[in-house]
Amino acid sequence: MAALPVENHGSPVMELLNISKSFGATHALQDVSLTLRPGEIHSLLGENGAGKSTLIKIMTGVHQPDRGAIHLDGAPVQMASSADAQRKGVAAIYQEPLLFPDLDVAENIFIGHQDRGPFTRWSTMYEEAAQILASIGVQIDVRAPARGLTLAEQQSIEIAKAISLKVRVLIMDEPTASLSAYESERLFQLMQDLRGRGVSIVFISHRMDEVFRLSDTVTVFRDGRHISSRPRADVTPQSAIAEMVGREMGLLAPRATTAAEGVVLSVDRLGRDGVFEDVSFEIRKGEILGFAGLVGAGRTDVGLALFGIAPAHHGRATLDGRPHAPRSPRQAIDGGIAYVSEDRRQLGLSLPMSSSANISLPVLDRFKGMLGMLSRRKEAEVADEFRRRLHIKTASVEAPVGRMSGGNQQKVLLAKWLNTAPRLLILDEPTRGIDIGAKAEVHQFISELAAQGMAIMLISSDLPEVLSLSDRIVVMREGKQMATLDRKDATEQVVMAHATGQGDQAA
Amino acid sequence: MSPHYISGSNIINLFQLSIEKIVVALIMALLIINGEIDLSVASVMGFAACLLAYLTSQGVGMPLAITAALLGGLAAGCINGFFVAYVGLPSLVVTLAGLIGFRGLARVLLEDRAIGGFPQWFTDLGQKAFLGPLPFALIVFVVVLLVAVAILHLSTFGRKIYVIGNGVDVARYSGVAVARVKFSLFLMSGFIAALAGVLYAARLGSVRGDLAQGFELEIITMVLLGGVSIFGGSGSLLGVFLAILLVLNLRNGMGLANLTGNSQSIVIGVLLILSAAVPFLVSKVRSRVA
Amino acid sequence: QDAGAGKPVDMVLLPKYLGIIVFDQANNGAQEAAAELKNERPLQFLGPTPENSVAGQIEIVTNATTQGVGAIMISNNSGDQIAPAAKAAHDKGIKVVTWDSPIPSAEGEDVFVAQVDFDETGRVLADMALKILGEAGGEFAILSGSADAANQNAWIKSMNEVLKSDPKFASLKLVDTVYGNDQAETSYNLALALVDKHPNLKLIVAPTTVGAPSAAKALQDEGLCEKIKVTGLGVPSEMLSYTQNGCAPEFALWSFKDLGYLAYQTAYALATGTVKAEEGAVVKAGRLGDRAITKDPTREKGLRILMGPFSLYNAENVEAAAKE
Amino acid sequence: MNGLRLRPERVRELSLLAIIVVAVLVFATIIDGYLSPRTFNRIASSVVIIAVVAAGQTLVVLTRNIDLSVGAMVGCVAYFTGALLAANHGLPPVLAIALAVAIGTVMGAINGALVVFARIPSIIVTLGTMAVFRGLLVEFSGAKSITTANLPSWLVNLPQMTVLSIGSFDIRAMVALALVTIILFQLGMSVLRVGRHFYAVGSNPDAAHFTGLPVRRVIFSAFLLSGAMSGLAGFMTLARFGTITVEAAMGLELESIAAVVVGGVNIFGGAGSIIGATLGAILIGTLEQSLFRLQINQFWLDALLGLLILVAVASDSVLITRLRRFWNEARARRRQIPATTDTTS
Ligand SMILES: Nc1ncnc2c1ncn2[C@@H]1O[C@H](COP(=O)(O)OP(=O)(O)OP(=O)(O)O)[C@@H](O)[C@H]1O
Ligand SMILES: Nc1ncnc2c1ncn2[C@@H]1O[C@H](COP(=O)(O)OP(=O)(O)OP(=O)(O)O)[C@@H](O)[C@H]1O
Ligand SMILES: [Mg+2]
Ligand SMILES: [Mg+2]
Repeated sequence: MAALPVENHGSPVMELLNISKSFGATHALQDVSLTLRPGEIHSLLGENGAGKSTLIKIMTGVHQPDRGAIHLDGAPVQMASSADAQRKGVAAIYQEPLLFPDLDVAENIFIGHQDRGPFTRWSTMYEEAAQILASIGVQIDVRAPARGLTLAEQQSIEIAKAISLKVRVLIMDEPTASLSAYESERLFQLMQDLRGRGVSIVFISHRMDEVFRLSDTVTVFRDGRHISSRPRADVTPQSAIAEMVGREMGLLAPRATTAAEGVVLSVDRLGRDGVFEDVSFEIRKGEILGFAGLVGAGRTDVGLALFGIAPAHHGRATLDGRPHAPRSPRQAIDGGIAYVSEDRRQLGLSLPMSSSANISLPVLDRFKGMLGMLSRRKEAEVADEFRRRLHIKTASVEAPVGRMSGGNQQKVLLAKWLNTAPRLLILDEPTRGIDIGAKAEVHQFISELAAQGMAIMLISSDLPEVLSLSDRIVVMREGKQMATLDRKDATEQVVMAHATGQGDQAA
Repeated sequence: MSPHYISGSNIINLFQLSIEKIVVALIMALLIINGEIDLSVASVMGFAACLLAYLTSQGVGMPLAITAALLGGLAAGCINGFFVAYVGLPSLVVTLAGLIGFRGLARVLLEDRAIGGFPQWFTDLGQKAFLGPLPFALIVFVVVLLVAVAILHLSTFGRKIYVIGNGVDVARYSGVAVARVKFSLFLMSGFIAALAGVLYAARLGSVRGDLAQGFELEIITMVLLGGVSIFGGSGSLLGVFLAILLVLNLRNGMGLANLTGNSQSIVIGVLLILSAAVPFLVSKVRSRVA
Repeated sequence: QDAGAGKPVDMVLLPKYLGIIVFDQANNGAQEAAAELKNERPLQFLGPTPENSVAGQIEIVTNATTQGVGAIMISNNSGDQIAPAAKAAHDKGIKVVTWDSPIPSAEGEDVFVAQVDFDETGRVLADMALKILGEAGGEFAILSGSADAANQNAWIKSMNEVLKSDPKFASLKLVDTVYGNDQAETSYNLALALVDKHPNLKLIVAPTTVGAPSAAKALQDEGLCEKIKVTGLGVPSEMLSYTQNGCAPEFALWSFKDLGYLAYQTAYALATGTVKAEEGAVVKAGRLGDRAITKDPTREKGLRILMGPFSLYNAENVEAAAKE
Repeated sequence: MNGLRLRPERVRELSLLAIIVVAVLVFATIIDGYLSPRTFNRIASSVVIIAVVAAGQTLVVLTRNIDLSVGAMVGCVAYFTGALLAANHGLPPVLAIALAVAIGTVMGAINGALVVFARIPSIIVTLGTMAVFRGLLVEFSGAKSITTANLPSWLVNLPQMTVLSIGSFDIRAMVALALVTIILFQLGMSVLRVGRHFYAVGSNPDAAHFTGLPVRRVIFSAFLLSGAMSGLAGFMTLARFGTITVEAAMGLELESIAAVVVGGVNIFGGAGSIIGATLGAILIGTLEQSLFRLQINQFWLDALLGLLILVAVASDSVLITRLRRFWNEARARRRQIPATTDTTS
C-alpha cells in the first residue's frame, strides 16, 4: 500500500459553501460553510439536533443541499449518492458500522469497489484484505463472516474499506460512542496514522476529552448554524460548551450523598456462564451504586440478570430480604425492579406508540377499568403528570414517541419505569447520546430520586457522570468485579486502572 | 346498478357466501398486527372439516365430532404457536409447513372420498336462517368481530399485540410475556379456523379433502387491504371490516354483473397492490409539492 | 318448435370448470338453441375456476338466484354440496336443469339432461377395454376426475357391475381406481404412478376428457405406448395424435354440442311453462326431436331426459371428428 | 484441516445430500424395482421444473423478498407459448424457448418494478400479481386449453428426447437444459461480482445502499430473473404436460418456497445457495414421486412435506448457529486469534 503524500498546510481538499438544508419545517442547516484541509482532524461539536449528521450526509451525497455548493480541490462537484462520494474520495463511518453479516470480512472490504472487473477473484481478494488489515495493525480472519465480530472489529473493517478505497476525506460520526476506552485508544491511533497519510478526518463526538485530544480544528454548531471554527489551541472545553448551548454552563457538580439505613438489594457471588462471575454488592435505600468499566465489561449483563432477561446461573440475590431470582422481566418488575435500557430505540420505547401507551406498558394491569378493559383516560392522566414532573416537551401525550427529540424520549423512558414505582432502579447509560442540556436535567432528576429514598444502580461509560453521581462505584472488567470503591477513593485514574486491569499497579 | 343489489336477502347472501373467510380474517388481522402471519388457516379449516366428516363416517355422534374438530384446530394452532413462540422460528415458514402439512392430514383422513350425510340440524345450521333472517354463521361473525374488537382495541392484551408488533424486544423488556401472547394468538387462529371449517362443512353439506383450499390468500388480502401493515404494529379492525365490506360488495356487484371469479380476482389483486402503493405515492407527491 | 319461442328468459349455463374444451362445445350448442328459440336475452356462460370449484358454483347459483333469472343449467362439479343453493333457486321459481353431471339427491333439481344412459356408459367402457385387450384380457386401472363427481362415479359403478355380472369380461381385472381431479398435471403423474405400481398393467381407462389425453401423453413421453394403452372418454381433437400413434386406439364420447343444445331446449321449455317437469312430459327439442321426461333409473329420486347416443372414435373416424 | 474449509452452508448441503441418499435407499428397500433407470427419469423430469423455479426464487429470497407469483407466471408462459406455437408451427425451438423466457421476464419485470419503484412489500405485490396473472390467463385464454393436438410435434416429443445415455440411464434434453441453466446460475452467483450483490443486499440493505451497491437494480434483477426462470419452467411445463389448462402449475409457488427453505436458504435473506435450493427440490421431488409410486396417492405426501419443512428450519436455526460458532472458533484457534471479543490481550 503506497502512502499518500503528507501535506499539512496545503490548499483545502474540500469546501462547503453556504449550505442550507430543510426537512419540512425544520431548518437542519442554514448557510453553513466549512473548510477541510488535507491531513487534519476536524471535529464538529454541537448539541443533539444541531445539524452535524445532516452536514456529513450532505458531504457524502446521502442528502442533497437545498442551497450552497461543495468544492473538491477547488472545483465544484455534485455528490449524487454515497457511492458517488466514495468514488470522489469521500467516505463515512457511522456510529453503528454498516457491514454485511453474511459476507466474509474480505468481501465486506471490497464489495463496494466498482473497478475490479466483472469477476470476483477470491484468492487475490483475501490476500489484499489481509494486507490492508495488517497495515492498520488489526488481526481479523479475512475469511470469517462479519456476523459476530465486535463493534471495534467492525469499525476496523470500515476503516480498512476506506483505506482500500483510497479516500481523502474520512468522516466519523460518533465512532467512539459504543467503544471501550481501550478500543477507542486503538481507533485514535488509527486516526492519527491516517492523518499522517494525508487523509482529512471529520470527527464527531459528544466526548470533550476526545475532541480536545485529537483535533487540529474545532467547529461548533448550534441550531443548524455554524458558530465558529478555530484551531484547537484557541478553544477550551468551557468556551466550546458555552458556544454549543449559547450560555455558560458548569460541568458536573458532585451530589450530596443521601444513603440511608436498610439494604434494598444484596447480591452474593452472582454469575452467568461465559458472561460474568462472582459479582457481589449491596445497594441501600437512597443510595446510587455506580458501575464503571469498558464496554463489554459485563455491567449490562449484571443488570439483565437482576431484571430476569438473562438469569444468573450461580450465586444468589435478595431484594428486601427475600430471595430474588427472576426468570423473566415480569417477575423482576413485580418484585420491584425497573431497568432503563441503554438502547432506547430498540429495547426501551415503542417508537410509533404514544408516550402514554409507553408509560403504562410495564404495569398495564394497573390501568384496567370497566370490565377489565384498558382505561385510556387513566393512562393519559398518569402520562400527563409525568410530563409535568419531568418537563417532557411534547404537544400531547398521545403523540408518537418517535417524533420527539432524543432527550425527551429519554425522559419518557424514565417516566415509563418510574411509573412502576420500583424499589430498585437500574439505569443503563441513562444519558448516552443526549445533549448537554437534557443530560443535566436527567442528572438532577436522578439525584432527586435518590434523595426520595430510591435505590439506584447506575451503569455508565461516562466516567465524570459515574464519579459525580455515585455513592460507591463497582468497577468491572471482562465479567469480573475488579473493585468496589468508595466515592472518596474514586478518581478517574483509579477507576480506569481497574477497568483496564492495571488496578494493582495503581493501588 | 342492478336492482337486486340492495335487497336485504342479497346483503345476507353477500355475507353468507364468504362468511367462513371473513371470520378467519378477523383473527388473521390480530396476528398480522402482532407481526406474525398464519398461512395455514385454510388448511386448518380443511383439516377440521375432514376430521369432523371422518369421525361421523366412523359413527361418532355429531356433537362429539364437532368438539373433536375444534380441538383439532386448537392442536394445529398449538403446533404453529409452539414453533413460532417458543422455538423462535419465523411464522412465515412454520405456517407454510402447516399449510402443506395440515392439508396433507386432511387428505390422509378422507383420501379420495367426499363425506356428507350429516344430520339435518347440522346442515340447517349452515344453510338456513337461524335467528330471524340471519344465518348462524353470520351471528358467529358478529360475535367474533365484537370479541376481536374488544380484545384488540379495548383490552390490555390488545395493547400488547400492538407493542409486540412494533418491536418484540421493547415488549420483552417491558415485562410483556411475548411468547404467551403469540402462542395464544396462534391458538385463537387455529380454533377460529376450525370453527370456520365446521361452518363451511355445514353450509356445503359434505366435505372433501380440498375444502377451503387456497382461502388463505383471500383472507390475507382482505386484512392487508384493510390497512394492516404486513410488518406488524399498525392497523385496525375497523379498516379490516371496511375492507371486508369492500371485497364482499365488489365480488357481489361483479357477480351480479356476471363478471366471474377470475375478473374478480384481477380486480382484487390490483386493489391490493394499489392500496399498498397509494400511501407511498401520496407521500411522494406531497414531497414534490412541498 | 317450442310453443313459448320468442319469450325473453334470462338463463345461465354453468360448466363444471372453465378451461375445459367440452364445456365450450356445450356452450356453442346452447347458443345455437337460444338463436333458434329467438330468446333475445343473452345466455350467460359462467363457471368457476378449478381451484374454487364448489364454492364458485355455489356463488354463481346464488347470484343468479338474486338476479332472479328464469333458468339455471348446472353441470355439477361435486356431490350434494350444490343442493342447498339449487334448492334456494328452485324455491324462488327458477328452473334448475342439470346436465352432464346431476345432483345425486336430485334436491332442488327439476330435471337432469343425461348425455347417455349411465348404465350404458359402464358397458361401453367395458366393451372398449375388452376390444383393446383382446380375449386374453389383463390388468387395467381407472383414472377418474374428482372423487365425488356424480357422473363419473355412476359410470365407474356401472362398469364394475357389468364386469362382475357379464362373464364375457371375466378376463379383465381392475387393479386400481385413482382420481386426478380433472387436473392435467395430477392425471399425468398418476398415470405414471399406476404404471410403476402395477408392472402387468395393460390399460388405463379414463372416463374424463382431461384424464384421457394426460394419461396418453404420459405413456407417450415414457415410450410405453407399445405396452400400455389408454381408453375412456375423450375429445377427438385432443385425442387425435394418440389415436393415430396407437396410444389410445379407441375412445368414446357423445356430442357436448348436442348436450348443451338439449339442456337449453329443456330449460327454456320449463321456464316458459310450456312443459312441466314431471314424468311423461315431452320436450320438443328442435333438431334433436321430441324427448320424454322419465324417472332417472340411476338415481333414487329425480327425473331425466336422455340424449345419447355414444360415438366411438378410432383411427378410422377420429381425424374427421377432430375437424368439427 | 480440510474439514475446517467446509463452511456451515456446505455442511448443510452435504447433509441434505445424505438425507436424499438415505431416502432413496429406504424407498429402494420398500419398493420393488425402485433403483431403475425408469425411476431416475421419472424423478429427474419432475424435479427439474421445481428446481428451475426454485433457482429463481432463491435469488428473490436472498434479497429479503418473496415471489408468490411464480406458479401463475409458469402457467401464463405455458399457455401463451403454447398459443403462439399452435399458431406458428414453424417457429424454431430455440426461438420458442427464448419467447417463453421473454414472456416470463416481462412478468418478472412487472413484479420487480412494483417492488422497487412503488416500494410495495414483495409479499403484497406478488400476492396481487399472482391473482392478476392467473386471472388474465383465464380472460385471455377464453377459458380454452392448449392441447397436444395443436402443438408442433417436436415439442410434443421433446420430453422423450435424450441427449446422453449412460447404460440405460438417459439424460433427457429437458433435464440437461435445466441442469445447465442451474449450474450457470450457481457459477454466476459465486464467480461474478454482481452475484455477490444479491447476498449483500439481503444481508444488510442499508449497508448495501451506503456502500453504493445498486440496491434497486439488484432487487429488480432478482424478480426479473425469477420471471425468466419461470418462463423457462413454463416452457418445460408446456412440453411435459402438453395439455395446458388455466390452472397449470398452480401451487408451484409453495413448492418452490419449500424447496428453497429445505435447501437452507435463509428466508430472511443474505444466505443460501442455488445448489442448496436444487437439492431441496430434488428431495421434495424424490419424496413426491416415490410416494406416488408407493401408494399411488399423495395423501401422505403433503403431511410429510410439511413436517420436512418444519424439521429443516428447526434444525437450521439450532444446528447452523452451533456449527457457525464452532467454525469461527476453530478458524480462530488455527490463527491463534481469540475467538471471542477479547481484543485486550
Ligand atoms: N431525514 C430527516 N427528516 C426530517 N428531519 C430531519 C431528518 N434528519 C435530520 N432531521 C432534523 O434535522 C435536525 C438536525 O439533525 P442532525 O441529525 O443533523 O443533528 P445532529 O447534530 O447530528 O444531532 P446528534 O448529536 O443527536 O446526532 C434535527 O432537528 C433533526 O430532527
Ligand atoms: N457488539 C457486540 N457484539 C458481540 N458481543 C458483544 C457486543 N457488545 C458486547 N458484547 C458481549 O457482551 C458481553 C458483555 O457486554 P455488556 O453489554 O454486558 O457490557 P457492558 O459493560 O454493559 O457494556 P455497555 O457499556 O455497552 O453497557 C461481553 O461478553 C461482550 O463480548
Ligand atoms: Mg448525529
Ligand atoms: Mg451495557
